[in-house]
Amino acid sequence: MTFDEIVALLDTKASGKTSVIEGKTVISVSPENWSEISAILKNESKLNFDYLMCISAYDKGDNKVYGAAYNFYSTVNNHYLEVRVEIEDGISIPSVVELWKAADWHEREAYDMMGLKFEGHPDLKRILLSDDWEGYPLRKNYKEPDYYHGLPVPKDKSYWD
Amino acid sequence: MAEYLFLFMAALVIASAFWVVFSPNLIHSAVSLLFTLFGTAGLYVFLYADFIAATQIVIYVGGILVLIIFGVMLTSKIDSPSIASSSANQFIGGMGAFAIFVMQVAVIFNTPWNIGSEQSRDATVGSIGKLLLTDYLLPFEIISILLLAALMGAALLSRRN
Amino acid sequence: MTSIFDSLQESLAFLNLDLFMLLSLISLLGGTVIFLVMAVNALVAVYFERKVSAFMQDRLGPMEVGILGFKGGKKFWGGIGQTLADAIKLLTKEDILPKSSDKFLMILAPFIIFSGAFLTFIGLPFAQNIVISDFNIGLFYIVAMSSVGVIGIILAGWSSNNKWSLYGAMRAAAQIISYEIPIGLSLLLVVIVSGSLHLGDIVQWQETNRWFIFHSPFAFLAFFIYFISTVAETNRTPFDIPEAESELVAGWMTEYSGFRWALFFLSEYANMLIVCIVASIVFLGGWLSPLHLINIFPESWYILDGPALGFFWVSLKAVILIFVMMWFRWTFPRLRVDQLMYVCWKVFIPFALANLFFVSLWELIF
Amino acid sequence: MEANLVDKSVIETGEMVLNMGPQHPSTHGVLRLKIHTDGEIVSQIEPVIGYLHRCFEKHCEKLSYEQIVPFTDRCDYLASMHMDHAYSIAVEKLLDIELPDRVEYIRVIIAELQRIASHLVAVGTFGLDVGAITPFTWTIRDRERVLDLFETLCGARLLYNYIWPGGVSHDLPPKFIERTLDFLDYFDPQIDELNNLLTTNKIFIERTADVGILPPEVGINFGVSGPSLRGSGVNFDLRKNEPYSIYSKFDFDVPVGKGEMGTIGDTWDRYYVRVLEMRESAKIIRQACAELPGGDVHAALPKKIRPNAGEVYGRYESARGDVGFYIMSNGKNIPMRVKMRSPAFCNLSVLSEISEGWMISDVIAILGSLDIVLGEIDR
Repeated sequence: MTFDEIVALLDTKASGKTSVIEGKTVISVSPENWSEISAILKNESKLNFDYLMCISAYDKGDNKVYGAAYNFYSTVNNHYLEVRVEIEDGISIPSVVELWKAADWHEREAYDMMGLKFEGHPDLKRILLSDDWEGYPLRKNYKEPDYYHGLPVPKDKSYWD
Repeated sequence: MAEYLFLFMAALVIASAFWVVFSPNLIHSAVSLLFTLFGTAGLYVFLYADFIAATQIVIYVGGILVLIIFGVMLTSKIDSPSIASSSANQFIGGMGAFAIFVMQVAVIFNTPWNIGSEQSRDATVGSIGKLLLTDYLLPFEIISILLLAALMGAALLSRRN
Repeated sequence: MTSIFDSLQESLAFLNLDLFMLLSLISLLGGTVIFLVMAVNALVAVYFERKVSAFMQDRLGPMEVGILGFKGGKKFWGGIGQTLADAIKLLTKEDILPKSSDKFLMILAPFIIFSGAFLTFIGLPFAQNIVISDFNIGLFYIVAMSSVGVIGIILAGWSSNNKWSLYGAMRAAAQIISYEIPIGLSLLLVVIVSGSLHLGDIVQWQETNRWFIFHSPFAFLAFFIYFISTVAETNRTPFDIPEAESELVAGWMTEYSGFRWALFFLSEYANMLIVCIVASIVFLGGWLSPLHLINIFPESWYILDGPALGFFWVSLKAVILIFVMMWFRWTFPRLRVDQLMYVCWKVFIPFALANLFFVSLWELIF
Repeated sequence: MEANLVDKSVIETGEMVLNMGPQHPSTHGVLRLKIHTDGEIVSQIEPVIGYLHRCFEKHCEKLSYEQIVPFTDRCDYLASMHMDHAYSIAVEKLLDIELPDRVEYIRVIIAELQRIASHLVAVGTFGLDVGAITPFTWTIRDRERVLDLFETLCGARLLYNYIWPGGVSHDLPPKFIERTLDFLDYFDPQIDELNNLLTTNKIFIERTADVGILPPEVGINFGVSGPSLRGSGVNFDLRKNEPYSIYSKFDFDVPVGKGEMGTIGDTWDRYYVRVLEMRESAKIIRQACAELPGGDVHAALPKKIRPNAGEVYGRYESARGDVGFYIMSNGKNIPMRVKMRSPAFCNLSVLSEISEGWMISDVIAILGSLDIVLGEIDR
C-alpha cells in the first residue's frame, strides 16, 4: 500500500485521530489516541505492520516538545510507515510493548536518553547509562555534570595536562 | 623403620579424625576425613592387605568422600566458603561417646590378641576373589542387590517429576 | 620384574646405612625422579601441543625463545625454550588468593591434585624394570590413585568462592567419577583375560599370546572405550567441559595463578601421560616391540626388541596416543554436559558391561 | 511412581544468579548477562548493556555530516564499511542526489567483501563458543586476506573511513580487482574445508541443532533482522526486498534456514545461513567486478553538506541485519538528530526469550549465533 492508501484506511477506521504532517509522508498521532492507532496498525490485516524497526526520540529544541518517531514495516505487505507522537515534557506516551516486543528496549532507550515516559512499559529503566545517572543526555538543554560520584568530569584537554 | 611408619600413620588417623569432629567448618571436616581415610589405607598396607588398601582409596576417597563433600555443599548455601558446623545436645552426645569409648577400651584389653612374628604374604587378590565367589557368595550378592536398589532410588529421586 | 626401588636398595648397600636412612634416601631419590619426569613431561608436552596446534591451525607456534642461544630457526624446533620460559614465569608470578576464599583449602587443593598424579607414578612402569615400586596390584593401584585428584578439583572450585569455579568443580566431579566406571570396566577385561593385576604379568601375557587389542573384537572395542573415557577423565576436548574456556572462563582453575596454577598444569599433563602409558602397556603390548606383529623383518632387526629399548617402545606408543589426544583437541567442538553424561552412562557403560560378558564367554569357549 | 513419592519441599533447590561478564571470554565484548539458573538450566537472562556507550548520537549533534563518518566506523567495528555505507546512503537520500555508477559498483564490491570478513569472524567465534578452536584460526586467516585488500584500498585495516556521503574517499588502487578475484578463487574451497571441519561435525550438530529455536513470528515481533532472522526461514533481505544502491542489478539468492539438521530457526540454521551468505557475497562481487564501469568516484557536492530541513530513515542490510539511520535535519550543516537503529541491539533483546530452559552452554551457543557486536549495541 502506498502512503495515501494507508492514510485513507486509517481515516475510515479511526477518523480524525490521525493527521498527516504537512509536506511529509509522516502520520502524526496524539498520545491519547496512540494505543488505539497502534493496535490498528498491528492487527488490521491490510496494514499488518508486524515489524517495528525503530523508535527515535527527538527533541525539538524548544525545551518543551519532545517526540518519538516510530518506523514501521510490514514484512507481509512490504510497505512502510512513519508515525510520530509528540508530547509536551512530562506527559507519557502509551507503550506499545504489548504489540511489538521490539519496542521494549527501544522505549527504554528513549527514556534513558530523552526522558520520554512510556505508560504501561513493563520495566522502564535506564538501559545504556547506569541506573543512578541524572538527566537525559540527548536533550538539547542537557548540561554535562561537573562531578560524577565525586570524581571531576574532564571537560577539556587541559584536565589531562 | 616399620614401627615409625606405623606410628606416623596411626597419629595421622587419630589427629585427622579429631579434626573431623572438632573443626568449626564442615568442609574442613570433610577434607580432614581424606587424611583419615588415607591413613587407614596405610594401616591396611601394614596388614599386608594391599588390595583392601587400594579399595579403601578408590571407594572411600574417590567415591564416598566426594559424595560427602557434595552433600555438605548441598545442605547449605553452596556459593559461600564458610559452612559452619554447630553441635547440639552436647551433653547427651558426650555421654554416648564416652560409653562407646569405655566399651572399646574394654574390648581392646579383653581380647586375646594373637601377636606373632612378622610374616610376608603373597598377593591377596586371588584368595579374596575365591572367597567372595564361594564362601561369601550370598552376602556378596545381597550387597549387590542393595546397591542396585540404592542406584534405582537415586535415579528416581533425581528425576524431575 | 625388579623395580627401581629394589635396585637402588641393592646398589646403595655399600653405604652401610641403617634401614631407616636407606629407605628414606631411596624414597627421596624416587620422588625426585618422579617429579623430574612430571616436570619434563609437562615442558615437552606443552611445547609439543603448541606446535601440533600451530601446525593444524596454519600458524607457526612459538618461534622466538631459545635455550642457550639455540632458537631452532624457522624449523619445527623454533622457540624451543618457550615452555621453559613460561615455567619460570609461572614460578615467579604473584600468587593471588582472593579475599573471601577459603585460604586453607585453596592452598591445599593443588597439592591434593598433584599428589594424585604423583602417587600414580610410583606404580607406573615405563619399561620392564623401570618402575619406582613394583606393586602386585599395579593396575588397581593406578586406578585407585588417579581417583584422588577429583577431591582436589572439588575443593579448588569450591574454595575459590567463585560461581564459575564451582560450576567447573561440579562438572569435573560428575564427569571424572562417571568416566572412572567405563575405564575400570575396560581394564577389568584385561584382568579377566590375563588373570593378574600386575602390569608385568599383563605384558607377559601379551608376549606369550598377542597384544591385547588384538585379543578379540571385544578387547578392540574395550581399547576405544578406555581411550575415549580417558580423554574425558583428563578433561580434554571434546570433554573439557569442566574448564570450558568459552563457558566457565577456566572452570575450577579460574582464581588460581602462579605456582599453584602451575601445579594444576603439571598434574594435567602428567595425567595425560599416565593414561597413555597405561593404555600402551595394557592394550598395546607395553614394552614389546611392534616388529613382532608382522614377522617379515630379517632376524637382525630384532635387536630392536631388547630390554633396553622397552622404554623407547612404551614412550613411542604413549606419544602416539598423546598426539591423538591433541588431534582431538584441535579438531572437535566441545560436548554439552548432559551429552557427556549420556555418552558415559547410556553408551559406554552398557557397552563395557556387554564387553565384559562377551569376553568372559570368549575365554570360556576358546 | 508419581511425584508425590518424594516430598519435593525437602529437597527443593534454589535459584542462583550468575553474573556473566562484562569480562567473560564469550560475551563478545563488554556485555553483561545476569543469568538466573537452577543448576545448569537457565530460567531467565537479563542482558545489561551500555558498558561501551560512547555517546555516538550526542556526538552527531555536534559534528557536521562529513565528520560523522569516522564515528559510524566505530559502531560496528567488524563491519565498518557497512556502517559508512548505511550512513552515506541515508545522507544521500536526505540530499536527494544521484551518484556516479562507478561509486555504486565500488561500494557494492567493498560492502560484500566486508560482509565476507564479518561473517568469517561470526562463524569462527561461533565455533570458538562451542569449543572448536581451529575453525576460528582458519577463518581469521581468510579474513586477513580481506583486510589486506582493504589496506591497499584505504590504508586502514579496521576503521576505514572510506565510504563518504557522495562517493568514496579515493578510487580503487591498481590491480585491486585482480586481487579481489584471486581472493575469491582462493576463498571458495576454504568454505568447503570449513564445512568439513565444523559445519558437518557430529558434535557440532549435536550442540547446535534444535537448540535455541527462534520462531519466525517471534523474531519479527522482536525486530530481529539479518542472518539471525533468515535462519528462522524468513526470506527478508533488504538487498532483495527494498533494493538500495544497485543490488537489483545482481543475481544472487537469499539463503534461509531450512532446518536441515533440526528445527527451522535453531542455532545451526543461523550459523549455516552465514556460511551460505559468504558464497552469495562472492557471487555478487564477481558480477560487480565484471561490470565495473569507469568514471568519477565523487558526486558533485558542495564543500559543506547542508541538506534542507526534513528527515530520512535510511535502511541498509549490514552483516548483522537491518541498520537504520534516522536523520533529522533542520537545514544547518550539522544534523539535528541522528538515531541509529542497531540490528544487534534488537537481536540481543530476543536472547532471553529463546534461551529460557536451555543450559548455560547453550546460552553461549545461542549468543554466538546471534552474532552481536557491542560497539553497535551500545553506540
